[in-house]
Amino acid sequence: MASTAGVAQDLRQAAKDKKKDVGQMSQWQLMARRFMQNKLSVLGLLILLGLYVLAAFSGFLAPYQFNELDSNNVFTSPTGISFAGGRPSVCGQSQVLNEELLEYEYVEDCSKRYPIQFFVRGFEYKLLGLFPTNWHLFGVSQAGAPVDEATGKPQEIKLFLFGADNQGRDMLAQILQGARVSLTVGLIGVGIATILGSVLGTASGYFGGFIDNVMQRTIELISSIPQIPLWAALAAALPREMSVVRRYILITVVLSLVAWTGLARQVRGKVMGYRSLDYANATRAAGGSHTRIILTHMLPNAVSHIVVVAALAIPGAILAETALSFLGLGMLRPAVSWGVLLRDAQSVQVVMDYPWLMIPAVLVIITLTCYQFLGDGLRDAVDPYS
Amino acid sequence: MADPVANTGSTATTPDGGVDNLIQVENLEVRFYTQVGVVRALNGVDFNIPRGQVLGVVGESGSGKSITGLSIMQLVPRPGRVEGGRILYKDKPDSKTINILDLGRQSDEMRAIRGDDIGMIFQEPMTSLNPVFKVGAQIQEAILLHQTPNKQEAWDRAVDILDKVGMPNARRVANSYPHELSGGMRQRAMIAMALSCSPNLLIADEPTTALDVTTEAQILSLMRDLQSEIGTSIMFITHNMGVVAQMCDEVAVMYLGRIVERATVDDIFYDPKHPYTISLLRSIPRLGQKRGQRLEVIKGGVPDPYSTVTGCPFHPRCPSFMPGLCDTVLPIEAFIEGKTNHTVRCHLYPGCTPDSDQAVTGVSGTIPTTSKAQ
Amino acid sequence: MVNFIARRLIAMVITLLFISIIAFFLIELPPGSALDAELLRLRSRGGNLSLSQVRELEERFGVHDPWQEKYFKWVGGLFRGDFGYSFRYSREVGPLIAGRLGFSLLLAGTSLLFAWLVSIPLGVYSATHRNTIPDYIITTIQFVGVAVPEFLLALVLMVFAARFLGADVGGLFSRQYEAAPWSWGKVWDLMKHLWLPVIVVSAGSTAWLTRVMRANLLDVLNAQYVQTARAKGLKENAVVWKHAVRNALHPLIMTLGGVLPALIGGEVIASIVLNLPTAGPLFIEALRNQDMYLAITFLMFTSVLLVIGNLLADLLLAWVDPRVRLE
Amino acid sequence: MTTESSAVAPDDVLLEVRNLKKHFPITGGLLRRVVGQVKAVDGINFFIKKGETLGLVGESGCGKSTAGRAILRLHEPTDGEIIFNDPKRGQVHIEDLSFGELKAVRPNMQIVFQDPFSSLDPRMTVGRIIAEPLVINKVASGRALRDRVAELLTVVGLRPEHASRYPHAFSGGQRQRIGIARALALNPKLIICDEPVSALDVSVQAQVLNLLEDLQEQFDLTYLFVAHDLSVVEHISDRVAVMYVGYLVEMADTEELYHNPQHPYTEALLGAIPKPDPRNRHRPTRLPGDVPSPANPPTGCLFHTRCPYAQDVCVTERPPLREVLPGHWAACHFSETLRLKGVPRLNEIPVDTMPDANAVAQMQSGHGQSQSNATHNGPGDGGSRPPTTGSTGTGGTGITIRPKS
Repeated sequence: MASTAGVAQDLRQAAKDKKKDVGQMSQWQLMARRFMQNKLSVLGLLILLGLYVLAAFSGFLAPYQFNELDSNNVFTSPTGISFAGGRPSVCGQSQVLNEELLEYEYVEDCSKRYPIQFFVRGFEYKLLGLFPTNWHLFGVSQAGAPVDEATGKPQEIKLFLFGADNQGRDMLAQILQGARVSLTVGLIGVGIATILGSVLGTASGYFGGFIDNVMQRTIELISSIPQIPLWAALAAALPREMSVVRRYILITVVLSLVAWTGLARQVRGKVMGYRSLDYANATRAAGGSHTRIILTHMLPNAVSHIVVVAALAIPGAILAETALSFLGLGMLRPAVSWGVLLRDAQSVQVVMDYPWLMIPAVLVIITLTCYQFLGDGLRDAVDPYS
Repeated sequence: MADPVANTGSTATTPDGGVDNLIQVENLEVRFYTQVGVVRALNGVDFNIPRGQVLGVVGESGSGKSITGLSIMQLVPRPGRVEGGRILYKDKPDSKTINILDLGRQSDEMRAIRGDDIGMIFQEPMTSLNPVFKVGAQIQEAILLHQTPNKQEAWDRAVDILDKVGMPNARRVANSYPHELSGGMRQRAMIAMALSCSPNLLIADEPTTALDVTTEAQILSLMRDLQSEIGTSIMFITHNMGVVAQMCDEVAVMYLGRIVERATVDDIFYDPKHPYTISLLRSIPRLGQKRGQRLEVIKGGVPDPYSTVTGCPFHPRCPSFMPGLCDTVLPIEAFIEGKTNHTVRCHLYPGCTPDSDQAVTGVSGTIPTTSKAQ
Repeated sequence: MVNFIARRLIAMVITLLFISIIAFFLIELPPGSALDAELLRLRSRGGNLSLSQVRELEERFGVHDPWQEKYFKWVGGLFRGDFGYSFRYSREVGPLIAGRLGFSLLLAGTSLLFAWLVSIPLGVYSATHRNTIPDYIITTIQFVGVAVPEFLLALVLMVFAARFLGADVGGLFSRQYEAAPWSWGKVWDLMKHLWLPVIVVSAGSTAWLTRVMRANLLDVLNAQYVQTARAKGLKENAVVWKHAVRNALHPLIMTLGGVLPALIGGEVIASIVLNLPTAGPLFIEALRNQDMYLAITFLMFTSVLLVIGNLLADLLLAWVDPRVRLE
Repeated sequence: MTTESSAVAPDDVLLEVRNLKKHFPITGGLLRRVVGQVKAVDGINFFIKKGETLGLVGESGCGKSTAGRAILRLHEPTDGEIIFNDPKRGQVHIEDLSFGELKAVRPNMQIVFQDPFSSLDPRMTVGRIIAEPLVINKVASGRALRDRVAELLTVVGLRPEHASRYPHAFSGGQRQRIGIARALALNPKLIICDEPVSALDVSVQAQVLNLLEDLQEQFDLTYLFVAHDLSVVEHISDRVAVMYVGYLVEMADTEELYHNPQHPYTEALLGAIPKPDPRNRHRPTRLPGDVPSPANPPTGCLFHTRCPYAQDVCVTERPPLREVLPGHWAACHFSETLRLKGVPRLNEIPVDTMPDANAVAQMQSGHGQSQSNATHNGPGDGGSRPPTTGSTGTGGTGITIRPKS
């Protein structure tokens, strides 16, 4: 009855739209329609898309290289931008040693302003990893910069939108670069887990019997080990000396090794439900093979649920990478991820003195919340009554 | 609103000769405010339940018969709301009439009526009992609420009432959990619970639909016995015409949130007036009917609740459809000529077409109604 | 019921056996043994180790033994209460971890209790006041609660506590009690320090459980027997708390198996940030240093806890829901 | 393929079932061993003649659906023989066939399911659903396939353009028509109707029943009609078999069985049906207790625990299904001595219980063509009979439908 009510709602909605005959709309179209009605989920999706675009164009958006050290700007706070004169500009600043605290402090010198320029040339990078270029969205005009007494060279006027870290690295550049890892590692990890879980779950649910038994016991076994320690142990088993790319791949694998069990279990449940439905029986009665039933009935019906379960699993995987990196077991410098960045913000003192180091955490929260909105919306769209 | 004399559809009378209706429902309107639109579940329903009688409410799915029952209990689930009308309730023939809808849904007065004055049984015996409590405890709970504060006494009464509804080994059943009982036994337990405080009215919402025929027969004869013994009025909601014929004194036929015909059970079966009632009776295969005889068909299906039908709600399926009238004008409820307790809502009959040339004016007993044609 | 428990116990033993094998391999996996690291450390101190000394050490710790032998040696030791030797701390693992595990357990247990005590009423309120402003607020907090990483919450709370409450945060004891024997004062001091880590560890689980509770209760409130209870004339409060909540707890208890590992994971991270004397930081340290026996012991202990927790969940379920007892 | 000829199964028998059993194992105990069997179907025998409808009735859990599905091997039968008279291959033993052989026979035996919702894949268009059997068996493709689907849709009273819609756009009755079209696609000889109308509203039920009858006539179909509603079964069946706890207790021609039952259970079933006749209220023979569990069936006659006529022998000895009267089988020790009450024949019912036929005709002529095509009035639900065109009955007032009294 519940599904009838749902369909009636759809029909009603369509009657209002009067755009298309709902009778000819496939389940996917109906789901998309239902999803679009959930404002929060759509918002989540848009924000996430935005974040991925930012990550993809990290080189273009960052004015400086993410691993560029700058001893003149250790722990520089986010640069203030003034709009005096109608154009955005920044002040110069100089490093002064506070002799009482034995710490560097920064003195702003706003006697001269350095305008921010857009579409400037800077360091060389590959756009989307493919096209070498040196164009950047913005930079600071260096015209008239004071000469550094120590080196005799003109001092570089820098714009740190999100401040700088303990080595003077630009946080914005690091965050953008880190987003590439943090936003994808969970996604790909869950992707691998999804493929693994769907195949095994479908086999287990459809054929039952011995296969199912072995599968069930294996899943139970893996889920009897607490996740974070298991992740940590797996990650710790990775040798510390390896290339960034290899480590990235292996961390993905580690994430998926733990995450597939939940997926497989859910898919199994769904497939078991579908198997007993009469449309599968009708195909069997017509002489259809198992392959046919799985390919034309089980999988297409399970796919939407697989997508939902996967979407709901992504936040967990992203959080896991962040936590592992934070603990020093996941990604390691020179690679940058949000977790790696947050490693610098482990103590209260740092957080209180240099709050901008916590910006990656804000992004983690935004990302995870958006993924939850997305997953929730997908689930409601697929199965409005469960 | 309604002239009390108009509702003479009962044999029960008060000592002074008036009609003794336990419940009188007037112009009841219930709507459901869902995300995609308003569902008009009930559009001005009028009926009365005479004291000590069994009223059958018949209709297909979506006709609003269950919602009618829930409205009397003030238990219409969200997002439904009772939007208008009155439900007049008279505890005893000489007691004051109260409008149930005036009481707060959660008020003490309303809760005192629920379970004590009015009991209810639902369609699904498998899900009507709470799976985590013992059957006896669930009945005891109702008795403790309304009858006695003494736990032991309430328990004993619960066992008694289980015995009374024909439970073999009532003591053991009282100590069982619902999942240990069969569907028929659970429905008996539900009846026991509903009757535990000797209510004036029992609302039975399709109590046998989910049961097998032999179990259904058991439950029906049990209800009949208890009814004659306790004198409870019953509002029997069902879609099974056979059950109606066997159980009820009066019948109200519902279609899309309206009562289209009201009469005694005899008139409904032997002198039906509304085309829907007639078609319904003819479309069911009857035992003993010759094989090969085609069944009458009502074309189409019950429209989905979101759509609005202009004029008479039955007109798209009606075999006696009159273009220009049925699809534009909503018929009002009127008495069948020469009958005092048989009303119908169909343009075929005089008095049903409001203020129109075709309507035969001056027919006595036209019930004034405030429901407006949509 | 006896059958049920017996079957679960047998399953438990088998599960633990398998886990021990997995854990063992996991820890054996990385190239180089803990002894290598230890030798490196000794060498770096300048002392010259002779090859024969190295051999002797390797012999003593069975570095070159085939894996089966190592495994059985280790498992055999477990039964005798010998959990191996920590190179890093130059101590037996057993006593090293014992005290800290107690605090871990205390923290995880209190967090679990806290999560339940908070999430059930919140979930019930949220479900019974659906689509009201408090419900929206609770729901929003839930979403964020799940999304906030433990370490971040720990940091924020610490900053908050340090700045506005002037509380002494970090650790589980004030300095004067740290080494003191147990007394009421020490217990009170522990309580004063415990609230912060408990909130940190349980935040995610609380948010999640509230969500589960709300969803389940919404389902249950649609059930026919809830309507039956109302039709009896029960007060709405009694309907919700007596008839609905008890049935809605069912999935909540089933998730116990999922909440426990999350709590243990949270405990590890929170303890590092808050500098708590629990087993979590020790474990991470051990992993970083490939201190095999220490890491594997922690992994085993948490798994045992988890398996026991699952058994308890099953029993609790049977107690709450008579239908499960049929099994 | 077995081609064992059978003396019992002459040519006009399309399907014969001998000693069919389907047991489902129950696991339990410490090691989850099989501790028992749910004997859903426990040795039933029957046959269906070409072109007839055999009704299979019983209460829920009696194994009637399982039996129907075991015949198609949607459940693998535990034991017994299912002999199908294939038009090309002659008599085949369904239970012995390999997957390939079964596939060759299956087009001749199809099934219509109970639930109009779960029996259609929500992700396929109606066209694909109906075409699937044709595609699997490579009967048609391309243009021919489309034409065949259109034809099938028309046959069941839907429109060809419905092929591009999805099931969710159809009402329960229409979905059931789609299921019937799918079953018809391969030109089967036998259709097993597994409670095809029990999920439908009463007013739609009649439409589907009439359609099934029309199709039987048109395509020379044979039905095994599984249902729990005795009135429906009486209406559609030539012969009826009654099941109780996995056994067949009685089988006879419909009239014979309904008017002259030979098994006390049949009598009780017939007596329990509430008759739609308020002037004829009756007290049914109240059967004590509940249907026994097929996991733990009683000894002797399965019905003895509830039978009002039970005697000592019934407790110990299980009566076989035997031919007590010509063409009338019953499994009761005392069929010969008991005088059981059936359903009164129609002419025994007072005349005025039946509505007047003239009034019906007049009412029919009363509905005009200008009827609105409201969205809810799904096309194709209008019954299989074309609507009578006639004068619009504007003048129709109360007079036309007053039945004789």
